[in-house]
Amino acid sequence: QEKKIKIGVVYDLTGPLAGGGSELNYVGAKIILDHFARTGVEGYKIEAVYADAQSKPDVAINESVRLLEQEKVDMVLGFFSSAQCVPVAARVEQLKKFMWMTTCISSAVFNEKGYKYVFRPQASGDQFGMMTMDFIAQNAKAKFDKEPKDLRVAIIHEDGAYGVDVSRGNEAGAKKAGFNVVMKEGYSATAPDLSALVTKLKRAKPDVIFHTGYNPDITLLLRQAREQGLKFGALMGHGAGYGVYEKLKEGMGADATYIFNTDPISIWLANQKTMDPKLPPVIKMVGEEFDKIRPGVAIRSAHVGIGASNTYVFMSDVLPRAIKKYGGVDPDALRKAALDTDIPEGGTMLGFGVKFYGEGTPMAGQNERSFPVVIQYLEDKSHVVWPKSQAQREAVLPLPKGTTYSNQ
Amino acid sequence: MLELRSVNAGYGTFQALFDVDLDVRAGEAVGVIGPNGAGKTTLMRVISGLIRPSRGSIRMEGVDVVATPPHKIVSLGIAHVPENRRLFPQLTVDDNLKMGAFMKEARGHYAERLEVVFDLFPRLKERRHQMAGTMSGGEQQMCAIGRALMSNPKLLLLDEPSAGLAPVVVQQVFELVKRIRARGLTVLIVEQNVQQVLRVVDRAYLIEAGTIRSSGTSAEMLASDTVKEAYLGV
Amino acid sequence: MQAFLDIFDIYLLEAVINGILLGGVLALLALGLNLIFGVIDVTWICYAELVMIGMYAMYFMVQYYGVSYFVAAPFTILLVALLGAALHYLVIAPLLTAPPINQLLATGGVLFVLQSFATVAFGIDFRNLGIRLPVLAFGDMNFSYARLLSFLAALVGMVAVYLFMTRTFTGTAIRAISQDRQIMALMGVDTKKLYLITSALGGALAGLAACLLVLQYDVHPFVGLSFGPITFLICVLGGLGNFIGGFIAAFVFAEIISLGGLFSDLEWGYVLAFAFFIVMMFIRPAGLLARRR
Amino acid sequence: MTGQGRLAWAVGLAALVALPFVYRDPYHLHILVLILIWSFAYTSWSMMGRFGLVSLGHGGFMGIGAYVTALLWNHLGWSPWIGIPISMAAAGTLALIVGYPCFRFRITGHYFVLVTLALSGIVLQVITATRDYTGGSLGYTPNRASGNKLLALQFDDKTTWYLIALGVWLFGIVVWHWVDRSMSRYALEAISEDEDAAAAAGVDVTAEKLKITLLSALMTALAGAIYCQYQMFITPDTVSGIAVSLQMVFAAIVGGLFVSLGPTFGAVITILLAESLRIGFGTKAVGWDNLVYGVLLVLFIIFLPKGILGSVLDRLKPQRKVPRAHEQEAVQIARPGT
Amino acid sequence: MAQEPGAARGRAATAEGHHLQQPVAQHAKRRRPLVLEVSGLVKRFGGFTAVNNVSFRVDQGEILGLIGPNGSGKSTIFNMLSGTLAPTSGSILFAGHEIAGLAPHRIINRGIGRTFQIPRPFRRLTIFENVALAGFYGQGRHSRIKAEEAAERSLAMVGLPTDRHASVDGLGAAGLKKLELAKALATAPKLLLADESLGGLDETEMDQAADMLRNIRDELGITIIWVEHIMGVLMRVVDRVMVLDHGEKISEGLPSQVAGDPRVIEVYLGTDAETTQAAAAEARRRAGG
Ligand SMILES: Nc1ncnc2c1ncn2[C@@H]1O[C@H](COP(=O)(O)OP(=O)(O)OP(=O)(O)O)[C@@H](O)[C@H]1O
Ligand SMILES: Nc1ncnc2c1ncn2[C@@H]1O[C@H](COP(=O)(O)OP(=O)(O)OP(=O)(O)O)[C@@H](O)[C@H]1O
Ligand SMILES: [Mg+2]
Ligand SMILES: [Mg+2]
Repeated sequence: QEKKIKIGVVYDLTGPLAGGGSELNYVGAKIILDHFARTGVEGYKIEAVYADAQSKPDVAINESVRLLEQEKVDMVLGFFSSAQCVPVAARVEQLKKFMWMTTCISSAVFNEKGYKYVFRPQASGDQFGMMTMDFIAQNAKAKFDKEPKDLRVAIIHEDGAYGVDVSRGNEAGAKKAGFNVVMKEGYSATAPDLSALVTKLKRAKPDVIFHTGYNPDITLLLRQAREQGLKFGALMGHGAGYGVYEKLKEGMGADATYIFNTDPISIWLANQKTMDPKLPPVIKMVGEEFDKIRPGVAIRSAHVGIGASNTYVFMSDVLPRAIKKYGGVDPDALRKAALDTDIPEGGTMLGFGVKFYGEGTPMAGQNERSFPVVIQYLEDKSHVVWPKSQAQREAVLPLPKGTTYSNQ
Repeated sequence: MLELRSVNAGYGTFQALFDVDLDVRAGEAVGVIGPNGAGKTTLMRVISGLIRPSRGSIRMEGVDVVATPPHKIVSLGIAHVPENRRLFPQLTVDDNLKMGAFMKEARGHYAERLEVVFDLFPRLKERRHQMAGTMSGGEQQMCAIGRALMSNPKLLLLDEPSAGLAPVVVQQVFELVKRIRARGLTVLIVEQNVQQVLRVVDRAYLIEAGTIRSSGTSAEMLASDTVKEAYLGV
Repeated sequence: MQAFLDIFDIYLLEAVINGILLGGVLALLALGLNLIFGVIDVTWICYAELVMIGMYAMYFMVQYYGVSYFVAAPFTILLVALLGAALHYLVIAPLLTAPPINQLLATGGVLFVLQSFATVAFGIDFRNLGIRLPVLAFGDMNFSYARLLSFLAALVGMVAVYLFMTRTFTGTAIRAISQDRQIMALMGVDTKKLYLITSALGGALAGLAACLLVLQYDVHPFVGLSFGPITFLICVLGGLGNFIGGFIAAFVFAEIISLGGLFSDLEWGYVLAFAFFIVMMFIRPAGLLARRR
Repeated sequence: MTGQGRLAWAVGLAALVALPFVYRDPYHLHILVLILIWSFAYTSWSMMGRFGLVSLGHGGFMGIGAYVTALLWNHLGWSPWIGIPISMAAAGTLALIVGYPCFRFRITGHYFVLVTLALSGIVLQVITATRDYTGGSLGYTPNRASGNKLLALQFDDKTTWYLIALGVWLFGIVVWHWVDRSMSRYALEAISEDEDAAAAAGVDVTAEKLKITLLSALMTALAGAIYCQYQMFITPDTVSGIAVSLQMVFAAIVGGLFVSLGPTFGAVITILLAESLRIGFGTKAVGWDNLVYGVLLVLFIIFLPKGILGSVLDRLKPQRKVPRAHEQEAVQIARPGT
Repeated sequence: MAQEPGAARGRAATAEGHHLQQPVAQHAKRRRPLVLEVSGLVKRFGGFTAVNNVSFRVDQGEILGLIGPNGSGKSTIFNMLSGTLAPTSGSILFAGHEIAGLAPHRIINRGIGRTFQIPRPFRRLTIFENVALAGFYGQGRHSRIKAEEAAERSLAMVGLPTDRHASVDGLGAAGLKKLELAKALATAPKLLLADESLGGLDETEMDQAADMLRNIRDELGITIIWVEHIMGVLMRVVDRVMVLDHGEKISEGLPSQVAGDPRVIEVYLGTDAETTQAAAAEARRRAGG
């Protein structure tokens, strides 16, 4: 019998999350999977079975169960939304199957759950929130000329898993930095009107707004903010909708400039000098494949890289080890291989390294070496501005005088 | 004016009219009498196009009614006051009357016709802004007749116009029939109230179980044994 | 006391005004639905999805083919009007004699179809017209032109539809048709034609709403979900078929959403609006403006 | 029920009970469990729906059933055995609070549909807004039981769940038949046609409507709670809100509202159709599955207005003694142009 | 009549379902107890007064004719007596109890049955179910078996088939009127409100229906208020007539008296007065003879 590994891949190809980035994740993962399908891994054929979770958790559950029990896949991979990861991870663990999440960044997925078969190389949401706060904290004095306690920050977020998680990180970070949190509020991503939120923001007069949202709500918020004359010093976005510059640009035109975004670094921006030399050609390949699928995109979305890089880690590192060292692709072999992972910083296309928290720790299964970066959109390009180690240029902070939202 | 030849009609598989022949000449008032369920209402419906005959021909002043689409039949000059009034209950009396003048030809004379109708039924003028559905049974009947008159018809089909009306009003309605005729309008009237109807019409048909049993002038009908036996139960 | 003063500031006024402007948007949406749902008593659950299709039409004409906004708008209105007529012809007409719930469900199926059609045809991306109208500023308060425009359109549309419905023969016939369809022929009304006219008119109003909404919102296949339910509630709150009532109800709703959102989380604004709706239903079952019996 | 009918039921039931012991494919069992739970929910809805009480508030009742049970378990440690009755009571209370004025003030037809629509909107928004307790749109997971599985009503084993779901479903069918044979059915049919006339026959319209609403809400809440215990995960969108309500109405109508197995049939059809279309089209033709699904639903409703099962049964015995409810179109007096 | 109408538990006897079988004593014509006493009844619709300060009484076992021009408020009075509408003001004492403003089902349970001017059958139920429903709920939901018995009796009484499967759709105008009556009878009323029970019937059927009403009174001892425009028949049957105009009572008395009242002739009877008087006279002759 021929040796093969069958991988169930679940992302959202329809529904609101699809446009929020899930579909781009899917594209990235698929490019890598197709790449390995051509070569095979250690004599194993790679067969991927794709499924659409339709942006609905119950569909994600059904599809995962179907892939595992009907299609008899050896493992599931993918997942964009934490609202799906939470229940699916529980199911998979219960079935003692292997799960590799490429995205799903909510810390709630792992927190104290004690999973054995569930792994996530991606940074968790609260890390995103902490990262932006850290960035402002380090720059408050220099750029805003304010003591931390005088710096007014507002935290707003869509109330899905992702937004809530990031906002928790924001809040923790703000507390650590000693900022004056003047407002913290969630809202539903499908709300037809955010003007009340904008009015509240106006009243709160924040220096920095930390926002987590998906696409229609970001444009709606910023459009209504412009229309209602909301002014601030800086806008910190956190992945998801903020990761898709095309859409920001389309909705806001020139006002999209100077916006910050925290995300795993886009693989095309990552510092290739400090990177494992094996990787740049892969990045190039992903880029070329992506351009074939989506010609004419100005900034290749970071989401593609997330899907690609995190899938690549599994295919190039974990899977070969499972086959060679643990003799196969059964869940236990994969699990042991995953636990052995030890990739140093610079060892992935996203720049960070990979090592999983071990069993018995609160975040077992989470990558302890991952981190996002802060980028800023300037002249239709994204530039890494934080952390220092990855920074490509100095951040423009606060918003220059004369720009639409500037409170100068 | 109106000419029915071996008309057959019914509902679904149920046949209600069998080979009905009937003539109405211009300026005439013709009555149709018969027991419950005889097919009188069906006869009226088939003339005004609410149901189509399965066989037979209907001509109005030479025009083939069967070939005319239902909503064009009014334009031939046929107005139908249906059984149980069938007003638009949530529209005001005014709007109900307006609907009566919907036809292109009638719209121009809307104000005139309204005068005529209010003249006939002052009660309607008093209540012109009331919802038709909340009016008393008799008021509704007036409104239904008024609505039919709005289209300035040549032939008026009245299906049990006296049902539910107070005796004075019943007399008024029959007066009205006379008056309408005086203006040259032709009337075909279905009634339970045989004695009374035979006093106002020129001729009458007796219909039973979907077929015309007999016909004749009112005097003949009043004297007729068939009518007495079949209808008056004497 | 202090807390009370705190909320009684310029921002409150701004929220009130924003409420009014949002009300304009909602009123515009409610207008066509009120015609279809309230007057001829046919339920188009997928009404907001027609608006969505209209928004896509605007997007493609303006963004893709570079047609000017003012040229594209009439085309969109026409297109959605045709869509409305087609919806009637294909889905409603066969169900006219069926219980109303079946119409509701069939159009619910159409909602599905339109959403997934948009997904298949236009993809899941959010699209933005990229037209950004200027802002009117009064001191600390700002008003969006896009919303002022919707407001005006809603006002003009409401008056026009109201006059049409009450003053013309066709308007009266439209109001009559749901009450006794069979008898319409006796009035010389071609019911088929009348239904088509009304459906096209309802569609045209949806198209008009689309033209103005696209200035404020991104288009995506699910945009209808944000507006659909609330538009229905507005029609009912105003009294089905009552255009003035619907107009006012839209503002009442918008104010509740806007002010509720100012004082608490945004959701509570909606909870409040929905609860208000239920309570009003009990107090004035026939709509805001109905005379008490 | 005829002797033959009884026999058919008995054989059918025996087969259903035996099924998981013979056929063990977990995914198929999973789908079956879902079908049974949703069938029960749809049956509960149809108890009202068949009498013209078209409620879009059932998403709310289901949400309350699911969330109250889960919240009590997680926050207070109350076993679902206590939590489920409490959640049902909560849904029932809400049904009474909204139903009483509705029925008292004669809110019927479209108006009733929309009042109940607002109700499920409220429940959805409240669950979302109280995100500190309910997890908001992130969804909510009942804690895994550390101790007694039975006490926690948590089972890993699909067969157990299948049998539980089967039991609950059967309960729903039995209640349906019980209502169908009661005098209340006459009253409700009468009410659905003409409230004034029903009242003039002595029927306490408000009370009769409230009774059936309460019953229906209680059962729907139970369905929500069972769904939550089985899936061990709920989000506002999967157990509450307008979409869920619409889904119930859809399935019940597609299956056939006026026969006891109609809603069940509707669940089978809609769930299998959705699953197989999604699997069939897969990721190759994104969005097409829903397109086809929508088109099929529209076609079903236009061409089989009595629902699939209703139409089939009609075909089988053309001479039914009484035309019931909406089956009988209003006597068509005339159809212009035909 | 075994039950004293003034008794607090006025419904008890009828609730037992024996009521229909107890023939009333024919001789108890004088000093009959009062069943209904209406005083100062008013109903306004917005600014319009449909019923204006109407008072009247109805004795046990009599048939009261209620006539008046169209829109004079007859159906509105019926609606208030049966609870379909709440009076704006005024009192309605039924068997000694105030019932103004009570819910319809409560009033029916106390013993007032009504028919509708335009028949309102439940088309989704069979004929039998229609009547059994009224029997069950109209008699306080006691026993299904008794309700079905009452249904059978009522159907037989009005001359409709007692076949359990017959559909309402098979009924013509006359049949529907009979069904209305059967439904009202099945609720075992003490007072029956009959609204234009003859509309749409032919003359033979009218006479039959009138006889039926009289039988109902004679055999079951049910008091009746009857609204009808067909004077010839009405006047032959009723004991007493009350005339309304513009919501006000303008005349009341024996049929012959009323038929001779100039005001009644003017607003209501017109030239029909002669026929009416003749009918009333004949009725008196028959009764007297
Ligand atoms: N809509 C309908 N569907 C089926 N059968 C009908 C319908 N309308 C009438 N019928 C039947 O057709 C026959 C003739 O009815 P029609 O109404 O014409 O009688 P009619 O002479 O007007 O009686 P009435 O004096 O009671 O008004 C009757 O047997 C009746 O039952
Ligand atoms: N809901 C209502 N709103 C306004 N006016 C009403 C309402 N209901 C009845 N009316 C009016 O009250 C008056 C009395 O009506 P009612 O039905 O009692 O008359 P009626 O004596 O039964 O007449 P008929 O003999 O014609 O049946 C009528 O003028 C009617 O228009
Ligand atoms: Mg007739
Ligand atoms: Mg009356």
